[in-house]
Amino acid sequence: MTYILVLEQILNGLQLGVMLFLMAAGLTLVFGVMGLINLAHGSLYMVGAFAAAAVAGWTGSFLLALIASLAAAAAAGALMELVVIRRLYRRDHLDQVLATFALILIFSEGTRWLFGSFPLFLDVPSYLSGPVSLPGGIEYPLYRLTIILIGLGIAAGLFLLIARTRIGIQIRAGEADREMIAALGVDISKLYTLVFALGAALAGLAGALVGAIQSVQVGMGEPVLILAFVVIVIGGIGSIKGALAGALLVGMTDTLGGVFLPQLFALFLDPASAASAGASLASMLIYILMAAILLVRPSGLYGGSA
Amino acid sequence: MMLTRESLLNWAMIAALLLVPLAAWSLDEPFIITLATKAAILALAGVGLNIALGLGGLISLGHAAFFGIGGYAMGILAAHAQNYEPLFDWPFLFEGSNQMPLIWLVAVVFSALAALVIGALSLRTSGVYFIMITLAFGQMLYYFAISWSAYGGEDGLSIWVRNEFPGLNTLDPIQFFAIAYVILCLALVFAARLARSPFGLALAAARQNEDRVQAVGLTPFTLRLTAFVISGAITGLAGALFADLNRFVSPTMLSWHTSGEIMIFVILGGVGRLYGPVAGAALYIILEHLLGGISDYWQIFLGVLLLLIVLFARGGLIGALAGREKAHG
Amino acid sequence: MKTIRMLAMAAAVPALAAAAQADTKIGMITTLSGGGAGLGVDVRDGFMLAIEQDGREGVEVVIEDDQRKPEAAVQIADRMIQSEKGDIMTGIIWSNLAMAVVPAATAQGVFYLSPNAGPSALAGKRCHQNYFNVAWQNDNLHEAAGAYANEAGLKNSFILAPNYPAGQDALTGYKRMYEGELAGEIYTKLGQTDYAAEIAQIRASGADSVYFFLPGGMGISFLKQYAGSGVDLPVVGPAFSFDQGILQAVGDAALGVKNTSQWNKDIDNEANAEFVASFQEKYGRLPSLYASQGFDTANLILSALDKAEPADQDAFRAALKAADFASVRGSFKFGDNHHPIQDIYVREVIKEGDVFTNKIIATGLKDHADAYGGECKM
Amino acid sequence: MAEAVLRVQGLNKSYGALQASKDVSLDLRPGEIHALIGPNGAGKSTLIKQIAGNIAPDSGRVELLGRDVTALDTVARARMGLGRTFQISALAMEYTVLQNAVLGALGGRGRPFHFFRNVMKDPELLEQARDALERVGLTDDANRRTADLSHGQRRQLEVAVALTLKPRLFLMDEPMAGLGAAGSKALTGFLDGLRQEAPILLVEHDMDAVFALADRISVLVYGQIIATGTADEIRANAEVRRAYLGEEDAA
Repeated sequence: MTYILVLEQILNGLQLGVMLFLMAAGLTLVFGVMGLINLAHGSLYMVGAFAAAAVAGWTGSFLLALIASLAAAAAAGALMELVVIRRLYRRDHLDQVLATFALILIFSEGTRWLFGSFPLFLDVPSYLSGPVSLPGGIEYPLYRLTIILIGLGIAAGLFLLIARTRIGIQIRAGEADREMIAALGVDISKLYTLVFALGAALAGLAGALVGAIQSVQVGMGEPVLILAFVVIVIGGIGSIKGALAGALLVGMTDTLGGVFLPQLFALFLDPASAASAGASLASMLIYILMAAILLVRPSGLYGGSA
Repeated sequence: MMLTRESLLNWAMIAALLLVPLAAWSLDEPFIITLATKAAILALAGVGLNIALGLGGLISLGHAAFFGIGGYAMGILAAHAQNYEPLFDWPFLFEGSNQMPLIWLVAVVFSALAALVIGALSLRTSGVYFIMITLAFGQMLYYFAISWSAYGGEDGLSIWVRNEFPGLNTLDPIQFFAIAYVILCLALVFAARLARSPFGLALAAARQNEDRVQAVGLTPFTLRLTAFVISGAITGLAGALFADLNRFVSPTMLSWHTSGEIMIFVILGGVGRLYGPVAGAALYIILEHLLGGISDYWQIFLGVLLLLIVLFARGGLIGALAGREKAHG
Repeated sequence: MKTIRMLAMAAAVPALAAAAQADTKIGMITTLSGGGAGLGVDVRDGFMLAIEQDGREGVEVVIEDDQRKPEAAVQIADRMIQSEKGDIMTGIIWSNLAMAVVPAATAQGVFYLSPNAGPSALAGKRCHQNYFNVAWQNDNLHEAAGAYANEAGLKNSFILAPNYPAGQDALTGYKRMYEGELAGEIYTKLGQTDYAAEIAQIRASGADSVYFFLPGGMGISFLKQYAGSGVDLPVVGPAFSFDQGILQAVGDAALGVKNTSQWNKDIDNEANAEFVASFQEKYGRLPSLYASQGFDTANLILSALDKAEPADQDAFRAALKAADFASVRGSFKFGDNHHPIQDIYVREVIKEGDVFTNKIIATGLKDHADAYGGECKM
Repeated sequence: MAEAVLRVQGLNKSYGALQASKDVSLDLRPGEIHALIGPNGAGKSTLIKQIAGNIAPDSGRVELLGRDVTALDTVARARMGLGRTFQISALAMEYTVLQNAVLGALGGRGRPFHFFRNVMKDPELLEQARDALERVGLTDDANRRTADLSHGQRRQLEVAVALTLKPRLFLMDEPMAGLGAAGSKALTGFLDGLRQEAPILLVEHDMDAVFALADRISVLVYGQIIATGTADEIRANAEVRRAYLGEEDAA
């Protein structure tokens, strides 16, 4: 095991982490401001990826594809909010879970109906493909590096948005006290739609960015959704800072655990069973991490109240 | 107690669940019996979840774990029995079993133990955190089962013949249905008594107002943990029966979609209503059967229907038919 | 409540009445919804193409979607056997579904012909006289890849597969034939979509080639990421990740990759040429491996029906075993455990116009039979 | 002083820069009503929660019946005989009035882990529950849904539930809040008699009731007890007049 490999894996963990952050940011904002738990957030990720694949196939431009993913996911999110979600704010979590579970069924099968059962094609543009050499002799895919930078950029932008802008003030006010923002003369329903669409757009962008190096297919959002939930629960639901910390923690744990656990097991098991047992434990690792964190801090790392 | 509309409806439902397979039996339509058996077993899983969800207010998105543990209890015991491979030889030689009562006992004990551990950890949290941590424990077991190659991993475990019950031919659909139906009825009686018992009173009070329960000197955590264990045990028993119905168990039983579906049965029927899971499971199976015949994309219709029920018919099916009054007290 | 249930019964009854008029009922359980639906759709389309081309009266195919759920498959099978009294069943794509359905079905006296899955248990210890596999035993394509690696002079392979039984079988199959060293052996998470960590390990391992078995979306993700990583070791895989349906989603990343398959559209025989042309004409797309397997399965059944009725079990079984039909693969026969003995080819991914497809470049294994026949006591 | 039912010694509790309790000491003796008054934000709720066991103090101790209970939780303190009513009614709203009272009786008896017998047919529990309802005048409302009760009736039910516990002392957080004049008067009369059964630590804004009922009064301002004494002493206390009444006038 060379240090280059370790560094490369840390970059990989970072890349997974920032992707998860894009997903988790929307989830945690929607929960923080509206108190809503949205299982259908993964569907918005899928919508973004499919929109990007369709537009890329049509125009050949990756940039347009990314813009399309933002627009389509934001539109789908706003529509979802206007038609369904806003009826759920006053309901208990149970109704929210069930209704958004139903939305997953509708989105998944609807997408399959529109686009067919086969995965769609979406590729990294030529100007972002191939590896780059980083200091220290690391060869790292340029595209993944780009994802890391985009993700970190968006994270910074989001913090600025919340800390510095009028919308951000309204969002923070909404988290603290819902009646308060009504008193401030803010149109709550417009704010809610906006926040929801913003979260959706981030999820859609994540879907498009990841779709280029993975496969664009129905159901692609669900594994990511569950990871994103793990992230926001670890970070503390409603906290953007927590989402970032949780995302990086989960990204690192998942990546490094998958690599190093089998090697750890190989110290005292034969190679084949070490590979298998290590992989088994690695796949459970983030859930173990989550359970452990909640035992120590029942409302997550940065969670104020549940 | 007078016969309210809801209790009339309950009787009608439980009678229909008996009469339909009997009619199918006389018409030689064994598949209808199989569907009714499936409905009874899934309703049983829902009755289990409903004790935690309806009575205790514990929104568990991880009940697939107990359903799956019940299933694997059946799969593992039966696989050993059928291959004559000892499961363990200390402190006594045990070669598995194909006797349903023993399998049920093992399923109940192990799912209760799992519920004790998962509950003791999860109940330290509440609200969304509870939903998510139960989901996480479910996923943990799911991934474990997938990679547990000794018992088939993702392929699951297939059992050649259904397990045995003394004095019955379990391969005969109507006789297996009878087993599932009787267990469901027993579970319903148990759940009904539980809801009216001192424990049920305190548990449901803890759902409504935690401060009050503490102030009278009762511990919500212990009440909830007990409810979670009972709930998990019943769902585990349903899992063992479900595995026997299919003569097959796989990690699918542990996936979070299964948790979601069990929850759907409860909510379709009406949360906190004793017979809600019966109505919900039956409705779900009928929908699956009818809509599945209409289109490959039937799940869209299922999704829309679910959405409409959540948004506009909050009491579920029983609520829509019997009015708002809940079955408390 | 009760009325709804009665409606359910009423809806089921006409379907049965229609079925009662046909002489031979074939029940097809396959995956038509959800993530793996593409494979099921191809098997169904290939199968139905053969049935239509034959055009005979008295054969009815009942098609049901299993949603890739074992429980659903078992229940559909129960219904087909118990209510619709089907004679022959086919269609299952996935090994775990096959393991759930096939033993019970054959035990109830139904013939089952597998158009895709070939779990080792059904080829060995749990083989059954009424079970025929028309595709391959699961290990076959991996074995061919191992054999090809020897021939191509590869000496230090890095191998990876998902951590589930078919993945473990795949790597076992590869190692059974492969004679070189292993630079690494990794089991990934089932359904994993990011392979950055594995690719980094490949890069660091000093391997001279990579063998992977990652079906469906997993393979697409792996190939795209591999192409972008700058690692340019030769990659070999089984046909599943390079088949017609999936190749367009992989794109350029797959060009030049070698993969093993028992079929390709350029196998030179009359049946195959006709199949490829008519499939394209009817469905407007190139046929896939799965479509060819569905097509062969249907033709095998039809050839056996020419000789005997399914009700005459012994005669019909003998007719199936004879495999007296024009397979699109050319030569095809069954071993004693009712699994194929066939050639397995090495293909290379090429681009024809705008369409990615495969061409055969070598024969990996000649007249290959599976490794489990010895355990089968029929 | 050993006979005090409740003794609070040197409690401190801070939230950041805000010191909500500053070296608070008080006691509650058998047979008395000890009222705790103070302007809004004086730290009454925080103090009550430390006495009931919802929050742990930073330092200091709470003794109940001569035993140090600082480390015990609310449930343990309730079991030792601390009967509590809440500022905002804490009742099971879906239940009937009688069910709430039975819940209290069940808590008083302990042992809730019976799964089969019908709790609403348990003669012992029913008797206790009905007794308590009768004492607060809710007998006629026994079968109504708690959510349908008026605000005043809910306050009465709170007291009834506390009664079913047969507590050794009561901790009542603004039981008069929101009651009309007639309601206040009736409850005042009731509490007057109740002190013989068990002493009451009463947090209350209704000054008429406080001065009519209290044997002793403690005044809490900015987390600190500035005076403790009889009604007359407190009325006469210049510091109280300045700090408390003056501030209330300003508000």
